[in-house]
Amino acid sequence: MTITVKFFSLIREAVATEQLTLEISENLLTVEALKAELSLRGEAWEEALSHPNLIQAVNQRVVFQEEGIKDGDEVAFFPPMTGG
Amino acid sequence: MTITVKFFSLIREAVATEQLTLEISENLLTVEALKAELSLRGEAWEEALSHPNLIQAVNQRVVFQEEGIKDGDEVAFFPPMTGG
Amino acid sequence: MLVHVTDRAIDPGNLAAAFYRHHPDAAVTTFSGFVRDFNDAGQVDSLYLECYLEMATRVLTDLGNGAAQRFGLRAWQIVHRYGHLQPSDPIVFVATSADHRGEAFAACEFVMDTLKTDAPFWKREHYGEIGQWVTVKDIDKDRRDRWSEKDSDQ
Amino acid sequence: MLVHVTDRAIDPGNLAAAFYRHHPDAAVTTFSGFVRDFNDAGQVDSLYLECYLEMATRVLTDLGNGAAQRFGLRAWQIVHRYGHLQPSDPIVFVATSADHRGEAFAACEFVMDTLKTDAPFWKREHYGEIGQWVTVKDIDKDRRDRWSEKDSDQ
Repeated sequence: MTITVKFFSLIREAVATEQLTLEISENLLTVEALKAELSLRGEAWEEALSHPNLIQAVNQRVVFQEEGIKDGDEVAFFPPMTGG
Repeated sequence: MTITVKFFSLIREAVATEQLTLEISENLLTVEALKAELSLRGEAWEEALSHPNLIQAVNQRVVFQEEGIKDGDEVAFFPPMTGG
Repeated sequence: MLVHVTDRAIDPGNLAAAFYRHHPDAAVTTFSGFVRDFNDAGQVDSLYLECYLEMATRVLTDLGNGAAQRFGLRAWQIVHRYGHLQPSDPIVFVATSADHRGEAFAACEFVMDTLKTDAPFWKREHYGEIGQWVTVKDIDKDRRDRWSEKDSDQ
Repeated sequence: MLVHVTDRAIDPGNLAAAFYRHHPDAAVTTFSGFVRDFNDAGQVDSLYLECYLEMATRVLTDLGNGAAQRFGLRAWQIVHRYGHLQPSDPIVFVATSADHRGEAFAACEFVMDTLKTDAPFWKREHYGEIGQWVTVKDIDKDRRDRWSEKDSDQ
């Protein structure tokens, strides 16, 4: 299945990536599993994605990392928001 | 001494008077005494000026009826305010 | 002009635009109240707002200065209409600016809550041939008193 | 447009003027936040506001609709800037209207408190050659949490 992954702010800088389009196996069922998979890309990835304040969103909604992923989903990783 | 007395809203209507310029004796030392003096003008005056919610101001500041009056003062009587 | 009490129409849009332009402080709040076309009894056709003009200007000036000191405002403005008004006409405009939004919001609401019961205006609502002076609402007294309780806490 | 997220300059004066004109409801509140030229560390020369655009529009729309339902609003609007900004540039504009001022004020403040921590924007402040991501302030978390406590009281 195909998903889009986006990174913002500090996390974007740490992994030097704004957006990925990923072909992933059907076994990758949750955000948590996706994080583990992406962490294999190197130390910077592992560190950024294990940050205790990391926020994850699926299809533009903030979710717990146990949230499921399905084909076509948009997943995003970012630090706490500072709008307004 | 000379004072100005103003009436607003319900009180103005009850006494059918917007404003008075009064020559009063030096003995009329307080707002309370002025109210007693004006109440002699008739039942409508007595009733309006004895209203439990009556507010009095001297020189545009809300005061207790024990407040003193001096030459040139502006005294006003009105019901609770409903601005905004 | 910090305080303006007038029997001419007021335009909160223009007032807000000017205030925002002149005071781009970190946090800027504006409020405007408009004549309702309803009250507890039903339809309201028009409103007469009586005013003790000299005292109104004085009370609103003291109120704005007090709010500025209490909430650390950078700027403020209060504009109040009196005279004959129709439903949807603006009655009052208040603007406050501060370094933080909590202060800007609180000051704006404090000014509104206080002027409702402390500024010398009296509303008379008209429905057809009937006119009736508006009495002070308990909620307005309660809202006013919230701020006094905070005073005594300090 | 109820929600507008844009990298073009926004004009809270014009926005307020239009909102007041179209929604002369009994009680109308507007708020605008502007870029500070200072922070805890000193001077700020410019601000970069990063945005997750699709999510921002969605979060702000949900937030406005939620506020409308919770506070019984008659109308609301949220406009948020992103991109490169200078001190005194407007960042955000929020307007709310209701039958009573308590609801209009509370809704406007609720929207501001919530979007500070829940809308996907990230501030990076620049001073000279130095740039630094702004971290969430405890006061912003506390202000956000005030509204959740009220939720659970109900």
